[in-house]
Amino acid sequence: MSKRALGLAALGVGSALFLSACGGGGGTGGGDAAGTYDQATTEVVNASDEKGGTLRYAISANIESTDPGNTYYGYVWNFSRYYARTLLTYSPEPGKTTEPVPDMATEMPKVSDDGKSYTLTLRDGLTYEDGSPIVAEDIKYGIARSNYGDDALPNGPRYFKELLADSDDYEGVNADPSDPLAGFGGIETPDDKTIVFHLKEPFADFPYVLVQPQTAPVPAEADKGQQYQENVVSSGPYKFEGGWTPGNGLTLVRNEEWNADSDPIRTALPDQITVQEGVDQNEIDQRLINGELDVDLGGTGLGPAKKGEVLSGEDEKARLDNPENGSLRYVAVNTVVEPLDDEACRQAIMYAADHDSMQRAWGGAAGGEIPNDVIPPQIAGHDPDLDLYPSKDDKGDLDKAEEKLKECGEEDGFSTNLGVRADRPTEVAAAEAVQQSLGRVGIDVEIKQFPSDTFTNTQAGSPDFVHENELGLNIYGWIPDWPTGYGFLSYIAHGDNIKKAGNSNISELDDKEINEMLDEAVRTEDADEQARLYSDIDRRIMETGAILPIVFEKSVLYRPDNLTNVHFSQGYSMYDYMTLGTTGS
Amino acid sequence: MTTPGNGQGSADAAVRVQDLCITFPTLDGDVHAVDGLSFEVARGGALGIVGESGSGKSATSLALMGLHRGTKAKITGEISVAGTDIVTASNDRIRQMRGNEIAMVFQDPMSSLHPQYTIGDQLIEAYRTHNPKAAKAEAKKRAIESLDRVGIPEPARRINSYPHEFSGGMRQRVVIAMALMCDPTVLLADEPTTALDVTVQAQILDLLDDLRRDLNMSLILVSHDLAVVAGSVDEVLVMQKGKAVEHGDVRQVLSEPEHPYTRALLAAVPRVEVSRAQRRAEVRADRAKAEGRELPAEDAEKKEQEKAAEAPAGTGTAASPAGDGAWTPDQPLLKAEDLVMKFKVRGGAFGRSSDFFAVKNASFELYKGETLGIVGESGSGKSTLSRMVMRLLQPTSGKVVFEGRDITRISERQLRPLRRDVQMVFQNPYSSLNPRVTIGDSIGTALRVQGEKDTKQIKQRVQELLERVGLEPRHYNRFPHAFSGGQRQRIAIARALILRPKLVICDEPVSALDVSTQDQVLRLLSELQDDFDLTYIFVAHDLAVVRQVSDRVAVMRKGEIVEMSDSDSVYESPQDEYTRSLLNAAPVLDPDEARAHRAERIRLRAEKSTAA
Amino acid sequence: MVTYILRRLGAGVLLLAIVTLVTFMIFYVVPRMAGQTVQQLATMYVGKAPTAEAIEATIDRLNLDQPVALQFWEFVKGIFVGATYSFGGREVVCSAPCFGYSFQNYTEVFPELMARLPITFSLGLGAGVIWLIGGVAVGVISAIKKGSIFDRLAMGVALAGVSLPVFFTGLLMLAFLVHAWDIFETPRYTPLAEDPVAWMTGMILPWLTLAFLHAAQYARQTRAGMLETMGEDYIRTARAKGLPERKVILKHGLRPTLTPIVTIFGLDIGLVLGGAVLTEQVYSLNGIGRYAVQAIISQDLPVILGVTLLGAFFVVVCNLIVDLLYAWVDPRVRVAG
Amino acid sequence: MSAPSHAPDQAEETGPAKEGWVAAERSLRQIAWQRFRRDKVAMAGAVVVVLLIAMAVLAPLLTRLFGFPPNEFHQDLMDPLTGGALNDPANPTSGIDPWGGMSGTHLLGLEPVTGRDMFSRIVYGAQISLLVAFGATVLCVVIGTVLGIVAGYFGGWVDTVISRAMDIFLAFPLLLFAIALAGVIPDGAFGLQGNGLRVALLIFIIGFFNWPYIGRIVRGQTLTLKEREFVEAARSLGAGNGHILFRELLPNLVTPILVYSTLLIPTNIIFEASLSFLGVGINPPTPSWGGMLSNSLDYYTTSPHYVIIPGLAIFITVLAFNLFGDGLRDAFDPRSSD
Repeated sequence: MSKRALGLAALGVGSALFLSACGGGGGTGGGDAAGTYDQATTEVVNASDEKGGTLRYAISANIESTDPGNTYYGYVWNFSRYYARTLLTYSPEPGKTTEPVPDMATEMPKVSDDGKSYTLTLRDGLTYEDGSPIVAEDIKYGIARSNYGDDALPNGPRYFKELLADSDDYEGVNADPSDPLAGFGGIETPDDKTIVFHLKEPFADFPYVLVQPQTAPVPAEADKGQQYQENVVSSGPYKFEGGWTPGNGLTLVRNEEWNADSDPIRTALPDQITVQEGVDQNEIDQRLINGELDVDLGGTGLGPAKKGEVLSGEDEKARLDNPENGSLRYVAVNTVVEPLDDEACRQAIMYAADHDSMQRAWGGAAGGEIPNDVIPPQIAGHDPDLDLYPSKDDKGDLDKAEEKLKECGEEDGFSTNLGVRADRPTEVAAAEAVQQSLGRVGIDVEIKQFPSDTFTNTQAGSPDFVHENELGLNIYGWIPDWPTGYGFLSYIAHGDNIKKAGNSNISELDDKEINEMLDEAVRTEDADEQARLYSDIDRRIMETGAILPIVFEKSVLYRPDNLTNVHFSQGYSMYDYMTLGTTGS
Repeated sequence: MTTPGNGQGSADAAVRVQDLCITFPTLDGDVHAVDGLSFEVARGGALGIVGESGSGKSATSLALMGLHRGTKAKITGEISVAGTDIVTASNDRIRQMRGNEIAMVFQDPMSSLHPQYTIGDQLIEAYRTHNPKAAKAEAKKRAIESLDRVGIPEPARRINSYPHEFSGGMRQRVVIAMALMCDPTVLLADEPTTALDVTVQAQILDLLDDLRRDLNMSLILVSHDLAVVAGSVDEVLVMQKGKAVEHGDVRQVLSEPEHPYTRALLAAVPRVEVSRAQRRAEVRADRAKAEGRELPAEDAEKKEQEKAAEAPAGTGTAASPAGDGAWTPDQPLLKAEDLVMKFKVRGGAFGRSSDFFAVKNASFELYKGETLGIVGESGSGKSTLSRMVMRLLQPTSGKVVFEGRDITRISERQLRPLRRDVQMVFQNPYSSLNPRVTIGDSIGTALRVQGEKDTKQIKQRVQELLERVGLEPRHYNRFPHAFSGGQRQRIAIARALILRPKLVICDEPVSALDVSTQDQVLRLLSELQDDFDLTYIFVAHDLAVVRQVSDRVAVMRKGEIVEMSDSDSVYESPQDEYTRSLLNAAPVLDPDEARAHRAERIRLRAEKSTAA
Repeated sequence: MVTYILRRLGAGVLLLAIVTLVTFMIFYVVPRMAGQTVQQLATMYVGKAPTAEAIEATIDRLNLDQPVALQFWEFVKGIFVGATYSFGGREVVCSAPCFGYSFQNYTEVFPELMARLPITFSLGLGAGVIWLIGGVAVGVISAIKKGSIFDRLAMGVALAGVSLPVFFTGLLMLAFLVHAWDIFETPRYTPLAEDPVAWMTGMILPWLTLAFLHAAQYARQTRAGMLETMGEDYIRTARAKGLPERKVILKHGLRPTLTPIVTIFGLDIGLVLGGAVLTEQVYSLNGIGRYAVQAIISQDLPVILGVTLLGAFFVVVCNLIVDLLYAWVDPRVRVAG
Repeated sequence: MSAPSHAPDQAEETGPAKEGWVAAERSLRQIAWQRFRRDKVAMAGAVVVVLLIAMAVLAPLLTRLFGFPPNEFHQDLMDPLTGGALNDPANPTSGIDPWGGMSGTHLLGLEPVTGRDMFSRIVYGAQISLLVAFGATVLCVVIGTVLGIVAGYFGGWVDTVISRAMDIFLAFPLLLFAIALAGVIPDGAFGLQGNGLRVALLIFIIGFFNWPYIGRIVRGQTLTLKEREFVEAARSLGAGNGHILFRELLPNLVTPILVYSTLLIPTNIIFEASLSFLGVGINPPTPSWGGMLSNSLDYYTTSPHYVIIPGLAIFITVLAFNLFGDGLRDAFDPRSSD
């Protein structure tokens, strides 16, 4: 289970996110249009089945890619469902939004007795925007192009390549132009309606993999490699108008060939959907408040400027939702760079850190909760009672810290470097807070800034670079690709997942005990037993001091009055875009 | 006050100035540029205003045009031009008067025309400003006439040319043509020829004289040079420090000056008819007289002069103890053989380059103790030639032989010792002294460059020399700005002499100086030649100056030596036509002679045009 | 005149060639001198899955391991005949003029630049008109009324103008005029052809911000130039002709003053057209400058290179236009050339 | 410098000629100083410049007297939710102070979130701003002077090459280039680390791209000076190129170089601020004005002072240097009428 080459979660300004529900009553909401504070976190606000209008999105960066096969951002996984249907998807029902439910599939997959094959059947009436039928082989093709070969699409995850059997020699869709799928034995399509996945080993989390947009169908003749993003052939209720290039915005119009009866997920209320790219965050926020915009596509919520303003006004506050988005922000404490190779030195950092200060840097209570462990509350294994490094008012325990320093032979403190993404003000602020609080016990921290686009590939994610530049600390964040203990921990804490480049186990934590427990947990079928194991791992990670948690992050989402059917999807960590409608424009 | 016509102005006076005072406020308090000036110019009359720089003559001429308005100048007194009171008239009235009733010709024709408009535009504009109803075609016709009148060939075609397409003399003609566009009552010419060569100067002066007579204009000719105004005006007014020191009929003022300043001024004007021998005799006599009288001011010079008296005052090819190697003093000290300086000039439609000869096959010999004068107009190659001799420029071909040794192609390093023997005095003392270096350092540089290390020794020698050229040792640490032009030229001379050279090349050493200062510097050079046994090459455009200092004279034109002989014969019986025209063009102090020259010039020109 | 034009043209082309070379060297050679390895360079293009094989494939595809001269040659060739990048069996054609291909966005750089050009042009040309006219007018009036209250006030404001960074004025305008007091709407770009009024209202703040800085500079320069020109002999000549003062100033004084201003204008407008980085950044206008900043943040070298080249191109072209204008305005240049 | 207090020797004043009433009796620098002193605005600029430099140099002392260590957090004074300064630090629900917490203890208020003392950060920010601006200016002057003087003096192909190089530099979209370059240089390059590298990089980039401004002026002046006869005079005395360049020409270039480098400093300050604003400046937590402005974007609704104060600091500094430089230039301008 351990040889996953890929799968680092790209934590953008908007992030990918998959987490389990934290409960809360379902039911469709009533109340006035404005709703109440945090209402959409647990129920549907402003329910309506009114069709028509234009749903207006905007995003401060550029859309990563519109290609469902070439994306790792949660907002694209959420949004791309408008035009790219997947086999399974997260339930649109409040309270169940982390549960996979069938989309193109008629029902949840049938698992073979050995747990190694998953069989799904496609619904009737599935068509592309040109009216041609969607066949099972197109789904197989979509998975092939995004996972296999040197020229596989670079941005998406590669779980299929990891998990599927009989495909190790397959070199991708471009290897043999006459038969792109020759040699790809991991997926079987006995007829146009049936698709069978063959796994190397049993993998209980496989339905979560089928939620990923790589299971969207792609007709082989339409594939243009990475440039397929310019005009994705629609399988959903909307299709591209005028194509897309990064930064120039996107317009979706109704796909008349879409058959509503074949689709239990999408309500397809708006007539048209527009996305504006590269709009300044303050500007997005202002337009949301002015009613000139419906949704911030990135899904990370208001920027700091508007957040402060809106949070302090009672009236406006009612339009806010403040859900935890399932991500852990933390300082990766490297276990190789001296003197942090000594556990006691790392524990000194754990004690010295001022959690109150770091939380403030993250925007206070609205920005996130102060964690005492690694696994977020939504995921089985989280232990609310764990508190290994207690301190008054979360300000840190300096006496204990100095004790630990003495223990590791650095009673006068030591110097190390802290890597941070330069273009993320919040992380830089947190870095300053870390620097400030560690300075109290003589740990001298120098902040090094790097561009966020190369941070994971070349700097923090390259152990060689980390060692060479003595980056003892790095500010990082983690959102699991799906909301289970395994999904959360394997990439940041399993020793086998330390990679030469693009490494997300930045702490280089290679603890025999943790590795073994993780391997054991993923083989365990019993949920309680699994939870107990994850709990132990959680505790052990905290003991090693390799991860200094900053916050379990929370978003501050603004819910304009004219947006209908708003509810927060824990699965995507943002509003569920498929149900949204608008009364404005 | 010797102003005739003072008080009661004649009724038909074109210009009447009464008790004019012009004051400029400056950092050091008010400066009275003009102080109580009065004069009158009759219709058709001509007045020359003469004075050295700072005499207030230019301020006066600007005030006559009302151009002082908008500056800081304060004016009192009365100015009346063609019946208009300039001091009190409205701006609008003055504007109507300018160019219409009184027109002006400025000193520098290179900068007084707008570079971005054709001359036609500028002429037509002058006419239509005062005749707004005139049709453009009419104005253009007039402009062509006017250009024709001032002697611009093919006026109908050249009217579309830009100023930069004309030579300096031609530009001045254009400026005059512009002044004539509205038939002004008064033509005011402020140093109209100062920037021009002597032959062109003569042409312009002839033109002004001609126009005045033809058009019955009043002419006010402002100049620093008495000789320039002599032949062109009826009356002359001499100004000094803002005051009129003498005013009267031109003949009378020039022949029987009353005021000592006028006398001094006249005496200082170099006269082309005075020969080298006369001049030397005069200088020596003055020197002896000064020595005898023991003027305290010249105390400094005394010792040197005594020393000089001991030395044999050699003239001509006097023998000298110097001499090394194969060279003997009876051979030429310097020999120039077929010197050529060629430049490539890019031009033409396809960037073809053509050769331009700055100097073409110039040869001469120079003996020890002798002075060779090189005379010519701008662009004649005289400066280039002198710089080639200095090896400041590398000749394209030819040979320079100094003391029997060919120095044409020797390296900069080999040249350095030679620098001891050949030195140069430059034209402009304002630019030949580094403003950021003390004069002591400036002079001492030569010693240092030549390897002298002892600072004390250097200082002592510099100070000695400073005394010798008429300055004081305590000036050693001052910067050049503290000195007047004449003093600076003395410093420059000291710098040239510090290495005790055998040959000194003087490139227009006095042309940037006022006449009286000029005279003093020339005297100094002459004394030094005696004292230090120097050989001079004296380059100048001024015929009179060259004659006075030179044993032999070479006349250059367009890079070629057209005539070379001993100076008296060049001046008294010139062989070359160009030399004759030069001599003819040289301004002379005697008004009658000036007119005779003018008549001769007109005759020659007529001859030429019929021949062509 | 023809020779003159040809020579200026030739000089411009040469200048572009050198700029291309130097830019290329700086982005492809300097980082290596500073210690970056080919592998590190390649990870910038490899996407989010930097496996060793993927990095090697990227190095191979982009010729990163080839000599720099060859890489440069490939780049230059691309500008004229286009380039083809191969991804396994699939080929991506970057048609001429190929300014490079962004391996982060999977787009050709050139069309991306062209798509953003109207925004930068709207910004630059609009602001240019404002600052040229405004600056020159203020400068002339100040020069004529030297020492007057207007002069002092105008020059005071102008000095403040050159001392205010664009991003500060921009921020202030945004914070107060737009957000706090709601006087202007947030600047945004609407194509001129689509809605001229929206185009104007959307661009007015960026125009003012950008123009203020330059107008201040131009006013100072015009004033100084005007004062100098008004001391020239030919102005005295013009006055001596009896020309009315207005004509002396506007006809004889202004023209020579304008010639150097036009030169500076050419340079400035050229620079702005290559991306008014700060203004676009402050107002979030998706012009060339912001594109460049985004590319720089994400270390997308082909885009950076492309933008720099385009910028240099505009500078060179504007200079060329100015040179030609100059020859027209000032007859002396035609000969001297 | 000599200071002749009396009129020069009157050797020639006996004759009718006098040099006239315009004769320069005081040195150019004395006249300039006199003019400068009368220029009240320029004097004000000069005073501010001196104060600013003093402020940067004495930053540790100033902050000890009037502020706090620049990196010290005061989060107890801040509202945890919005990051703004609390009206009443004792009461966490007292709302945000619109003045950003300005008071007798915190003269210029507090930085949002961290609560760091703005006064101290502004004072320390001056260090970086001035250090980079001065350093870059010195680099500009060194490169510009050497290349300008060489181009102007030697002429010919040397001049052509250098002049073209200047054209090329002016043709570059500077700012873009600078941020791009600052981005591609990794930490640890050229043996430098952290802020040492950042400062060196900023100085290098700004200096390297702005030298043509000085270069052009020096070249132009050299061309004019070269025509002056004293250069020829020096050559005729046997002086070599070295002597002429450094002993004869350079002293004459000092004044224009001084004047124009004074005017280059504000340009460089803005350049540095722009780079910091675009995020390629100095590393946190070291304060820099441009960096503060850039951060302030996120807090302009709750803490407007955070936008205004660093902006004003840049503005005042640049303005003061501009006034000072303008005054110097006017004072040294021989064309000035009085």
